[in-house]
Amino acid sequence: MKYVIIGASIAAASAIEAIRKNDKTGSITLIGKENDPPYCRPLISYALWGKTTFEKMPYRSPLFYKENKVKLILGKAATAIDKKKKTVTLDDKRVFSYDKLLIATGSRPFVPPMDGLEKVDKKFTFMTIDSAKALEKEITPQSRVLVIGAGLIGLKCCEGILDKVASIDVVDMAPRILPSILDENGAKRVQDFLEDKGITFHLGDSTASFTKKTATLKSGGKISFDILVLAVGVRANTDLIDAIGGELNRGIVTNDQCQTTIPDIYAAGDCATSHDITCDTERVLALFPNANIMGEIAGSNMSGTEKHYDDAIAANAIGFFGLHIVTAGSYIGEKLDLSTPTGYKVLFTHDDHLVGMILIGDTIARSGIYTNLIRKRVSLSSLNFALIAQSPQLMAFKSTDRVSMLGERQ
Amino acid sequence: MYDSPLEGEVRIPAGCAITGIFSKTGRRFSGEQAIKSISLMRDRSNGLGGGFAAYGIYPEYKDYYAFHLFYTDKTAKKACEDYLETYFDIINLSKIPTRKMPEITNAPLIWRYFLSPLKTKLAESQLDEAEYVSRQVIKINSNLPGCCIFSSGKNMGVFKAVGFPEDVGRFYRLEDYKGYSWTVHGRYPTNTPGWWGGAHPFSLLDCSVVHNGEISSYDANRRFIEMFGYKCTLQTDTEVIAYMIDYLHRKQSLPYKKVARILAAPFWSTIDRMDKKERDELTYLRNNFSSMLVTGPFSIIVGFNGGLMALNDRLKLRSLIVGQKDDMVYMSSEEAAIRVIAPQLDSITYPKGGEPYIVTLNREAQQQCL
Amino acid sequence: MKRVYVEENWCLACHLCEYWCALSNSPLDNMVKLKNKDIRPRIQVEEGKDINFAVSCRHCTDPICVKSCISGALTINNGLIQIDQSKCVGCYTCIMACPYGALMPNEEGVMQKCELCTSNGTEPSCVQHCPNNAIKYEER
Amino acid sequence: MSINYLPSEYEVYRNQDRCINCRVCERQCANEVHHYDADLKKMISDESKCVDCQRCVTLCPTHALKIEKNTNRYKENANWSQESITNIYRQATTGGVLLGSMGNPKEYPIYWDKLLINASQVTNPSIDPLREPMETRTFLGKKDHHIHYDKNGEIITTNENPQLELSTPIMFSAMSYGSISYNAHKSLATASKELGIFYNTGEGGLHEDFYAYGPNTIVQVASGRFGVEPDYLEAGAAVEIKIGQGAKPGIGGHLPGTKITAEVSKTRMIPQGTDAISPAPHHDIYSIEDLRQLVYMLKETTNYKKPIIVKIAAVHNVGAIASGIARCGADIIAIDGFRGGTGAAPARIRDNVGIPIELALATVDKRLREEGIRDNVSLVVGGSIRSSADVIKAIALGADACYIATSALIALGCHLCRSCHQGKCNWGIATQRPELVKRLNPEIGKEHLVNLITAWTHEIKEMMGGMGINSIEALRGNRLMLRGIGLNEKELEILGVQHAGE
Repeated sequence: MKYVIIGASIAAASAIEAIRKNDKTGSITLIGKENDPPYCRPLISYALWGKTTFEKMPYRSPLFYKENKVKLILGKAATAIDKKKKTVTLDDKRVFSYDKLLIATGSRPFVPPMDGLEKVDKKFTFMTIDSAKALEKEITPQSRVLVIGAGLIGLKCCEGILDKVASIDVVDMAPRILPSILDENGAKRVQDFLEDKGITFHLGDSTASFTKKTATLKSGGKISFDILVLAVGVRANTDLIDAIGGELNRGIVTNDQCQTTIPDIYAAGDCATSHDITCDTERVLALFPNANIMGEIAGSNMSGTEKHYDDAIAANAIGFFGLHIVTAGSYIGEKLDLSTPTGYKVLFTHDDHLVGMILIGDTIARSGIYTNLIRKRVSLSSLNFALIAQSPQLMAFKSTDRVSMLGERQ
Repeated sequence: MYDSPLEGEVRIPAGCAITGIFSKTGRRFSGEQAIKSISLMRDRSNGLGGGFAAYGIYPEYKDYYAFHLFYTDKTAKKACEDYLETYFDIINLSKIPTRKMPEITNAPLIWRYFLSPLKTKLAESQLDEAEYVSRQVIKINSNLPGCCIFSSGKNMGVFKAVGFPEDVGRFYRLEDYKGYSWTVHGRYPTNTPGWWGGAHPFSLLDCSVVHNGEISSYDANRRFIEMFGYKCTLQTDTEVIAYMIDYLHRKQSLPYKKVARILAAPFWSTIDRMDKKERDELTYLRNNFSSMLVTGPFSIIVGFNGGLMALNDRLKLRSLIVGQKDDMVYMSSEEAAIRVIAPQLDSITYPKGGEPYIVTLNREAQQQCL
Repeated sequence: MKRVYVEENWCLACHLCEYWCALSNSPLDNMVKLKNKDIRPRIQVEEGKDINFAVSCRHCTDPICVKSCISGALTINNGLIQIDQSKCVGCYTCIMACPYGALMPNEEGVMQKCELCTSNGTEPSCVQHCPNNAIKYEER
Repeated sequence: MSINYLPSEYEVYRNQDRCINCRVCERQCANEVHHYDADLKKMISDESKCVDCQRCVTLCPTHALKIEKNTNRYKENANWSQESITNIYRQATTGGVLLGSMGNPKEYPIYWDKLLINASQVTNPSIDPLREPMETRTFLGKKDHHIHYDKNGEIITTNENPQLELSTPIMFSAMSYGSISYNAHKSLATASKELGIFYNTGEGGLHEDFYAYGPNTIVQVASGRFGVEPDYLEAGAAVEIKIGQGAKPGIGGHLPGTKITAEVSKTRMIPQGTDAISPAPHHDIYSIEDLRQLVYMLKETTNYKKPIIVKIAAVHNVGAIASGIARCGADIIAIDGFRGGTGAAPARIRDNVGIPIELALATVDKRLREEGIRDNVSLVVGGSIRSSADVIKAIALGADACYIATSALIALGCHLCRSCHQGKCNWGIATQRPELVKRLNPEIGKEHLVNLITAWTHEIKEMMGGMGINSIEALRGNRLMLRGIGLNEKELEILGVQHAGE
């Protein structure tokens, strides 16, 4: 059996583990565009912030690839797939044939066309180790940094560099920060906190044009900067599948076994869609755990053990300067605000299920208990919701359920 | 007459030597062999007591009870004889012949009576003859001062005294008596007033016991057996063992073999492993007669009309050997004490703890001797 | 694999397990030295009206915390889920993921969890010191 | 605080250097002695509520606690002890009867401690229990006086009367479900089963969960008749008629309604929350003839398959009473000495009525032997048997077996604070409050009871071996194995033992 994986990503790593559980002998080839073996992209901001180092970052030790007999081809991009011949061609013209192919190409920064952007020489995206290293090299205590995009990437970047630079301005078209995970009030809390830390926000606004060191806003205001970080958004890397007619929907469409619409080709991670049970829709869940799980599902299905991904949800934990945010699911249905001065907390329930939550600050403790309610679609009438709503706790479950959860004597 | 207290007023732990000699064919022989055997074990005695029991020695009076009595003085004798007269028909009475010798001193008056219960008195007592006689014996021994009936069986007799057993034998001229069964006891009291009545064998009716050992269950056994009309006046192991044997054999009509299974009962662990029938029986006996279990070291030879039984405590904490030669069976504390009278034995056995060795007269012999 | 289980009928909510956990996972050699410290035990008692029980890591066979760990600090080694605190970046994704709420940050904001006292070389301290055998360490 | 103020009986000493405010004392004290004071930022105590049950001391992880008797003293008075004065204050304020629990705590002679055990030297050997079998199996019940033979001359081996077989001569005596907790009962039941001995329901009936342990259960019929019905009698291995109890001879029982929970009421067959009052006498027993009738009524209901035990308190005329009972068909007589425990009794009665079990036992055993009827019954004695040595001495005096209750409760955690009647037992024993009951895990309870009896049995074997006795029946009534120490002629005479040195 010949397995080929395109994209040295987390999904790739977990796929390799899953494949090797079933198939000890088949050949595994891992092709990666970057020069680094799989690592977790969200770590790059922590590296800049000093919570970890680029050395510690690789997701698996070199030994892992040796032990699992994986052929690593790094720094080379796959340029084409021949679905008939079942081959993959690299930019160096090398051709690899596969029996099972996994696309784990992730996503890339999306930079919209902006007037005069080409005049800016010190501009960076913030996604890969390389981009982070490049940025790190340029910033000085005098640098005035302008970040376009108040999303996860942009703000994590801010956290990473704030104490290394003179100032940070953040511009976003959206009226609030972290629009993808926070509601208005939540966003306000975080924004206030970040402003206290010294970050300046320009929201509901966007850059009309650039000169070398100045950005002019639609609102008319001007922001002078030394370094520009572009963190507007990301796009899934779907070209390879697109080229051979695979179905797309902002990402590569996959079923619950991570199969694409093309035989023997699987997709996992940020480049692929999965079925979000909280809103019953196919969507790209560009999140670390999701990539990890999809990789595993794909890997086992590729190597002959049928596995289904039937509890996909969006679930995210992120923090800025020690202020922690946990969010999950969809913000639909009935909204329950249980916030306190020290902690923000809203729960979303929809026909007897918890479908979404936003927790900020000290309300996040044991929040996995909530996440589990969402992921496992636990019927709220089967437990004491009033109690569990106050704080996540197992006490709220029926004794029998709890006993089996905590492991009853066989 | 005695400055130290009488036997029975204090309890006396003792060591001892015992021998038993028996002819299965009922051949009657003198006491010399018994004397010879016991004298070899002189260092097991200390001169403070010795005695013999002989069976088949009074063939001419075998239908009468032969009472052997010690009297401290004439008044005691007078009182006792008056008493006997009122309950028994005395057909013969005489001094028991003895030999004057320096080794034996302080002899009391020693008399022998052949008698049978007065029919009228027996009838009004509503008791069987044996019970009637045994009660009278116990009554006299416990109530009449200065009297001691130390032998009360039919066609048998006990001879005992303070002294070394071989001397006691000669003192009583045992060479003149002929019996088919002899037991002898040499005593080693560790502290004693050494009273004649306290010497062994101890007997009631025809059941006599010689014993070597010191039992730890004494008071449990005594307090139990005394519920049934016995009175342990001597406070000796031998006495209480004799009473228990009498009770179980005569009153509960248990054969000697089963009597032994009560006195030296098998361990529960052994009983639990037995087949149901035996297990049920032994469980029943151990439970119902639990207070008759004898613990602590003992080896006894029980004499009775027509047989002998040798028995060890269940741990066999005392030596006891049985040898056979032709129709003769020898039992003794020491093998040497058997070899000295029967050098060539057909067989020799060492009875296991708690397992009785019983020998009885063969059929023809029973006709002539009993 | 032997795991820690709680018998809720016998848990008295005395909270001694928490103190012994805190002590055993600290460099301290005597309970008295916990005086004036706010303890951060890896086992936590939930107290109800007439039901109490202590919760610590279940050491799931298919642990979602490990799958969610972005730094690779959480690993599963023959059933035992361990954390390499030097790798942890404190992103709290494991807190978001654990269905039992069995992970929590230590004083430095680095994650900690029950590792069955494997580092202390004895039976789990909470089990040893439960006064009512409400916490068991056994195969199930 | 008016003149009613009584100084607290105890003082709680908390070593603040050691206290880490873990609050385990606060959580574990049902009397609410301890609490954390947020202002002072430390634990403080309200000593007036302390009963000295030692629960907090035991659980404190830093051993910061110590309970001591309050040293505050009224003026020295050899006649008017502080206790007598305090009790008068109490009664003057309440007008009520003083209640107490567990056994008589007063300084009466303890004869067990004035009896010494014999050992073999030279003339007969001691026996090594590690190398030789050492037997403690005991049968209780009326013995057959005459062996019967079938027509083949075989012994008929079925006893005329039912027997109880014990692996060791110790049983757990009557403690009712209600006076003690479900978990305490479960501990006793499971331990008895494992040990091959018996426990006793007391007058509380038998909880349905425990019918499974029937073969190791003695079911009691007391004056209140609580829980008595055919199934109940059928379930037990033996039936005990309770006439009296050592802790409160001559009076009945009173279990407050607060302890009659749903389960207890179901088991006792009385309404929930109502006081359970057992009358002083059985209203169908006003004479020995009546007792005989009840005995035979119970034998009839149980087809003569269960031994009938009659339990009495040790009182002045106990010898004659026992003789009467032995002749009225009872298989076993249980005698309870005045140091026996109770869940609640008027303190004056507990402390002043009845006699020591040692004297009662000696008298009864002697009397029954004099009458030649000792074997008509087995004798079981209780009333503070505190150790294996007490058991040995009781058996040597003439008992067949011993009943223990206080010792068993202590094994379960009881610290003898003697506050059972308050129903707030911090050890989960003498209480029905669920949160307290669960403090006694029957797994641990059973283990401790089994350990205790096993340990005692080992010691009994050791002492028997020392006496050269290798089966317990050879010790029964074997008073030569005992000597008195520091006893007067009369006491020695009653106990039927010689003085040490004789």
